[in-house]
Amino acid sequence: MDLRQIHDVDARIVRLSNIRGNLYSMCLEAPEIARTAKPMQFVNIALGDSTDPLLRRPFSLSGIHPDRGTIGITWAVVGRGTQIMAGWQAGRSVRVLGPLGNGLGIDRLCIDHGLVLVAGGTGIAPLTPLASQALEKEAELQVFYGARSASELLDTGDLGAACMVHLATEDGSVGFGGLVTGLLEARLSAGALGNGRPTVVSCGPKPMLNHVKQICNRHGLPLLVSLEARMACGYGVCQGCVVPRAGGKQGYYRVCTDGPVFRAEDIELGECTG
Amino acid sequence: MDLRQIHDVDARIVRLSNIRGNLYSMCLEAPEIARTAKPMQFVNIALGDSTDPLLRRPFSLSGIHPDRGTIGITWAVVGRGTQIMAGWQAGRSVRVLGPLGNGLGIDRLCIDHGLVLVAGGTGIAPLTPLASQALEKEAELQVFYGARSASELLDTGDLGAACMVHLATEDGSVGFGGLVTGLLEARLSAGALGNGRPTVVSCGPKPMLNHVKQICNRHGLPLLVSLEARMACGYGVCQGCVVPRAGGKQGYYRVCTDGPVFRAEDIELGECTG
Amino acid sequence: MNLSTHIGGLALENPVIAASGTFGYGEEYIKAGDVSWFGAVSIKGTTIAPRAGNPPPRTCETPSGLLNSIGLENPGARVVIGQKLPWLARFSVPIIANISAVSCEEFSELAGMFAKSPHVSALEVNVSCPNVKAGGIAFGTSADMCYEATRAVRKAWKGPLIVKLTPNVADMRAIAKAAVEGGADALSLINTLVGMAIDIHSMRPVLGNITGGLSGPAIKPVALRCVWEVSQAVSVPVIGMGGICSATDALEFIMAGASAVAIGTGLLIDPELPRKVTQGIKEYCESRGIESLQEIVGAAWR
Amino acid sequence: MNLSTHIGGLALENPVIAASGTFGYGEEYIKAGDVSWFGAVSIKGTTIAPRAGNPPPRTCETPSGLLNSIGLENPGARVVIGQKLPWLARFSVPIIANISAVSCEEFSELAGMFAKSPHVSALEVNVSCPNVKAGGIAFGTSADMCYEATRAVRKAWKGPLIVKLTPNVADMRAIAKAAVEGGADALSLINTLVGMAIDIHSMRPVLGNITGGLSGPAIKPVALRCVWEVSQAVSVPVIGMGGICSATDALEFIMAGASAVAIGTGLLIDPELPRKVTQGIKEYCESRGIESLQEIVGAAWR
Ligand SMILES: Cc1cc2nc3c(=O)[nH]c(=O)nc-3n(C[C@H](O)[C@H](O)[C@H](O)COP(=O)(O)OP(=O)(O)OC[C@H]3O[C@@H](n4cnc5c(N)ncnc54)[C@H](O)[C@@H]3O)c2cc1C
Ligand SMILES: Cc1cc2nc3c(=O)[nH]c(=O)nc-3n(C[C@H](O)[C@H](O)[C@H](O)COP(=O)(O)OP(=O)(O)OC[C@H]3O[C@@H](n4cnc5c(N)ncnc54)[C@H](O)[C@@H]3O)c2cc1C
Ligand SMILES: Cc1cc2nc3c(=O)[nH]c(=O)nc-3n(C[C@H](O)[C@H](O)[C@H](O)COP(=O)(O)O)c2cc1C
Ligand SMILES: Cc1cc2nc3c(=O)[nH]c(=O)nc-3n(C[C@H](O)[C@H](O)[C@H](O)COP(=O)(O)O)c2cc1C
Ligand code: FES
Ligand code: FES
Repeated sequence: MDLRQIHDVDARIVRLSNIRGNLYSMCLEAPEIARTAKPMQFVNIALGDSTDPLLRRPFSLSGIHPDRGTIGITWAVVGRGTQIMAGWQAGRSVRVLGPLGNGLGIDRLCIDHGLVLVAGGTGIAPLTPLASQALEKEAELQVFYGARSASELLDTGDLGAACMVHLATEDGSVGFGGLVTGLLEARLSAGALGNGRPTVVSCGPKPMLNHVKQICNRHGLPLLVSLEARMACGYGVCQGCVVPRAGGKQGYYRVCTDGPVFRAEDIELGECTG
Repeated sequence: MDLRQIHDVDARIVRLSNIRGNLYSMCLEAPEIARTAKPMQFVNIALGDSTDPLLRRPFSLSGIHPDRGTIGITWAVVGRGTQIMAGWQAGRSVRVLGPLGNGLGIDRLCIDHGLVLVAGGTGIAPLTPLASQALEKEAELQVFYGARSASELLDTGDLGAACMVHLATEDGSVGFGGLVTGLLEARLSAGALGNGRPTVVSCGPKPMLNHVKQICNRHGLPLLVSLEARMACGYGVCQGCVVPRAGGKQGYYRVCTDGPVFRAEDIELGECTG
Repeated sequence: MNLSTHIGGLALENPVIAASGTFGYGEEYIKAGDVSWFGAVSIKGTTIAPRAGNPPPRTCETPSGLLNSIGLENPGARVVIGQKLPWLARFSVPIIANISAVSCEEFSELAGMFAKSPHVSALEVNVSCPNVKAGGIAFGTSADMCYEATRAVRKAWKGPLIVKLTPNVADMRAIAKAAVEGGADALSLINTLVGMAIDIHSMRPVLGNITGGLSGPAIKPVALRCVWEVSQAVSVPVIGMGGICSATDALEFIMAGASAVAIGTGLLIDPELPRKVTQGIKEYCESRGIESLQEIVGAAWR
Repeated sequence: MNLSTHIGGLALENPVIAASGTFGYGEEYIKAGDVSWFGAVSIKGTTIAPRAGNPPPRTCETPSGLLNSIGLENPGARVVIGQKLPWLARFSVPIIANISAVSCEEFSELAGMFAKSPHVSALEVNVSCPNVKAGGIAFGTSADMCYEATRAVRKAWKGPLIVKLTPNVADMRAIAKAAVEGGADALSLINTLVGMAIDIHSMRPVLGNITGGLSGPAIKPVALRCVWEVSQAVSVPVIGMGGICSATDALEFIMAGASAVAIGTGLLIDPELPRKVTQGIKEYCESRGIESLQEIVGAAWR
């Protein structure tokens, strides 16, 4: 009886590119992972044979292509591990453990009531596969996406043609001038969603998530958030990546297996670390 | 007052090549080191920013070119550090500390009485700069050089044309069939050196050095040997790289600063480690 | 090549054990790795009452090491015995129950509870947890307290009894001997070293609990020395652990005197490590004509 | 930006010290590095009689660490005082004499010898060497012995007195307090952890002396925890060390409570590290408007 759903794959880098500045993306040949991965799941990437750095690094899937047998990740260089990865080249193999986390599928609810994605910065990357699936299943979809300036917005590809993408930049260089949460609030107050009660899914920096939560509370919208935390194992055995339960409940959830996607009301967002 | 004779240089790799099998050589731009380095000195090469592996790795200079401002090293891949180095490419910079060790110059004695070099395996590499200097200063020079088979002999370049190079291979594929020490013994016994009392300098595996020592004792020839030892610092501060003193003397010499070249009678060869 | 070994009355087909706290109760592990490569598994440290554990951040990477301050998060002995063990037992791998307590009475009570489970092959008494305030490591730093805790468990538990020691002491041999006198059939070493990290930007400790336990390759030299010392000082078998990430690491521990080895941090990085380590040990032995693992246990001092 | 600091009566222009045993007596170091970047230098551990040290191999690399079993090779106090110190004194950097002995009488005698040298700015009493059979670490693992050794030195030496502690104990605070009661003006921590390595090919310990002292980045989390604990438990300044290889590492120690830091293993890898660390500390402070090092000593717990 093989119970394994998580695979440790020797994945060849098909393509690796520097999007701009400290942002990179790569496409990996990992058919076992691509076959079963759901949007918002992540993988844990080994950095090499050295024991320093010791741990793998977690990255959300920004592309899932079961047909081609490939997955994509998009990352920002913020430390040693992400720097090492930036030095890799197409053709080399890397060990990738995945798919990890609960992920999110497009269910009846989304299809009937629609989906609103709210992304800040690189938070757009993991939402891309979800958006693709929503479009495939013909769920109504709106995307709110904010960054500091036009030059920091990631390319949203075909999304713009297929659905409404509301852009916000803090410096006003493109779209709404201000935070994406400001834009969201403005549109909701203007009744942009009509009478629907779409599910909101948000991914981005913690202050943004907190703000989105307040907005959704105000407008009575169900909210799912994708969290990050320091992870040692990424597959649920160490209990290192916890976030406090909300609503007076004792104890913690593990971001890696109970999440990374949580219903906003289940967790104490204010105390998330990472 | 700057007392520094040892430089930590950010050296550009000018050329790196795989000689064959696990053998590599590279040429480094390190004018400060090339300017003052003596034959048989070595450098300590940093492997990168990771703390695993932690220590630098010591390598003898197989080329010293003050005019071009370059030095050369030749190495065999035997572990993680040498493997990492084999993956480097021309153009990248590496941190190189040197020149280290006592080294050896061609003095009056060598010029008057001649020089015999005895090398085993990759031990030929550090002897090459010494041979070049001897030829420059017109000292009489003979080279004994052995390896397992013809394919394992390193190219001795212009040496063959300029002086006598006696080759030995264990499988008899080139030159004398057997160990280089057998060849040395045979030639000495045949009176190949006439009445001279040349200095013998030897570099290679410990059993070979031990054997050369016996032969030189028998023939009354002065012998200098180049040693290796596990080194932590390579510049004399840690006292980690010791070899016992010979002749009933208490205590140890440091291979990195008292050596790596020793008069054979000063050290307890049988107890060398490394 | 015979890989079987004995741990104080417990026979293992293979010397590789899942270290406590890095395998949970198997539920998540089985999705990523194959439990049958383990000679035995040690479950997450269990206490009588459920514990929520320490506030995050709970982990921090250090040079070749990992700091953790999980704080014995566990659902309590009743849930473990009633739900976790029966589920885990289906894999037919010997289960070592790792237990933690703040008093001898509690240890005795816990042992009694586990004694009633048909699924426990051995008890591992954790007198070395650095991440809980009361009890924990205190039992492991005093020979007298270690003796008392072991005796308390010994009275309530007839099966193989393992005591897990801390390296945070001046003389491990004294503590080890006390555990054996108290009735230990085997010793596990080492638990983590107490360490910490500071974030120079916030100027505060990184871990929510301030200090944590240091594990991983960084501590391997210390762990090997402990196994070397203790295995020569006592006559019971030793389970060696601390930084094992390869067959070579495992062989070092075995030669230092360990009859079995456990993998902790290594499991977090590579769920397939038990297979790689087992196969590597086998290959090493076969290439040298070593027919039984027992031939090389303690080879470095025998 | 004012980098100056105080170590029990000894004023340093800069908080970066050369750790004992990785700087020798300066003779070799000055060929590769610039001594003036040190706030002070601690010389190789010195004994009354010359010592040849332990048989090789004496070093072994481990994951992010270094094992050494030098065994206090030194030419003896007479040669050190008569030849090494007068030579080293020319660089006008405060000299800390690191001393080691097997009895309180010897400690007292050594202190008396160094008291006659005009070149010694402070004594560092090494009650923590893991590489010698008699004495050495034993003094550092018992509060009573540590107190006695410190008192013996205190009586024979009036200047700044530093006691260097070992982390190989269950409770460093108790030992630290004993040293302060015995008369220590400052504490150095940590010395190395006891460790070992085994060569699986020869099936023997790698080091000639079997065990050795583990230093380098691997032990940094343990060292930081020791500094954090001890600096809050005593009122004398602490010199922090253990794995410092960058300004960030040094800042972690300072925030944990160290008034100065020492670099050991890091010097072996990079003779220019003292300059890099000093400059890095300065840049960090200046970029945050920190005007004096003292503002951030112990910042993580104050
Ligand atoms: C489920 C999950 C999905 C993620 N998806 C992405 C992604 O798609 N793209 C992307 O760029 N990044 C993603 N991250 C964050 C990414 O894992 C970290 O940026 C990376 O591990 C940092 O490694 P490093 O060695 O470069 O940095 P380090 O040197 O380890 O640390 C640099 C800085 O990053 C912080 N950091 C380290 N680890 C984490 C972590 N796990 N979470 C948050 N902060 C951390 C540190 O506190 C430090 O400030 C994700 C994290 C999680 C947990
Ligand atoms: C003064 C000196 C000059 C040297 N010159 C050369 C040279 O010109 N070319 C060359 O190929 N090698 C030379 N060496 C040896 C070289 O330094 C080692 O092969 C190298 O450090 C191994 O690094 P590693 O990480 O690949 O191996 P490791 O993984 O560290 O070890 C692999 C194997 O090599 C052995 N080893 C490790 N370090 C040393 C050492 N310092 N001396 C001897 N054995 C060691 C280990 O015991 C082990 O068996 C020299 C060594 C010294 C001391
Ligand atoms: C995340 C984590 C949790 C741990 N929890 C426990 C525990 O509950 N009980 C216990 O006895 N040891 C616990 N340990 C210690 C390990 O079992 C092991 O003794 C130690 O980590 C050294 O081995 P390693 O270096 O292979 O990890 C834990 C270790 C880690 C890393
Ligand atoms: C090669 C070597 C020799 C040492 N010799 C001594 C010594 O003679 N006296 C002493 O007090 N500490 C000695 N130490 C310990 C260091 O001074 C320091 O306390 C320890 O190595 C931790 O710091 P580090 O990680 O920066 O090396 C030695 C350390 C090394 C690596
Ligand atoms: S990272 Fe280990 S449980 Fe989540
Ligand atoms: S390697 Fe440090 S003294 Fe020779």
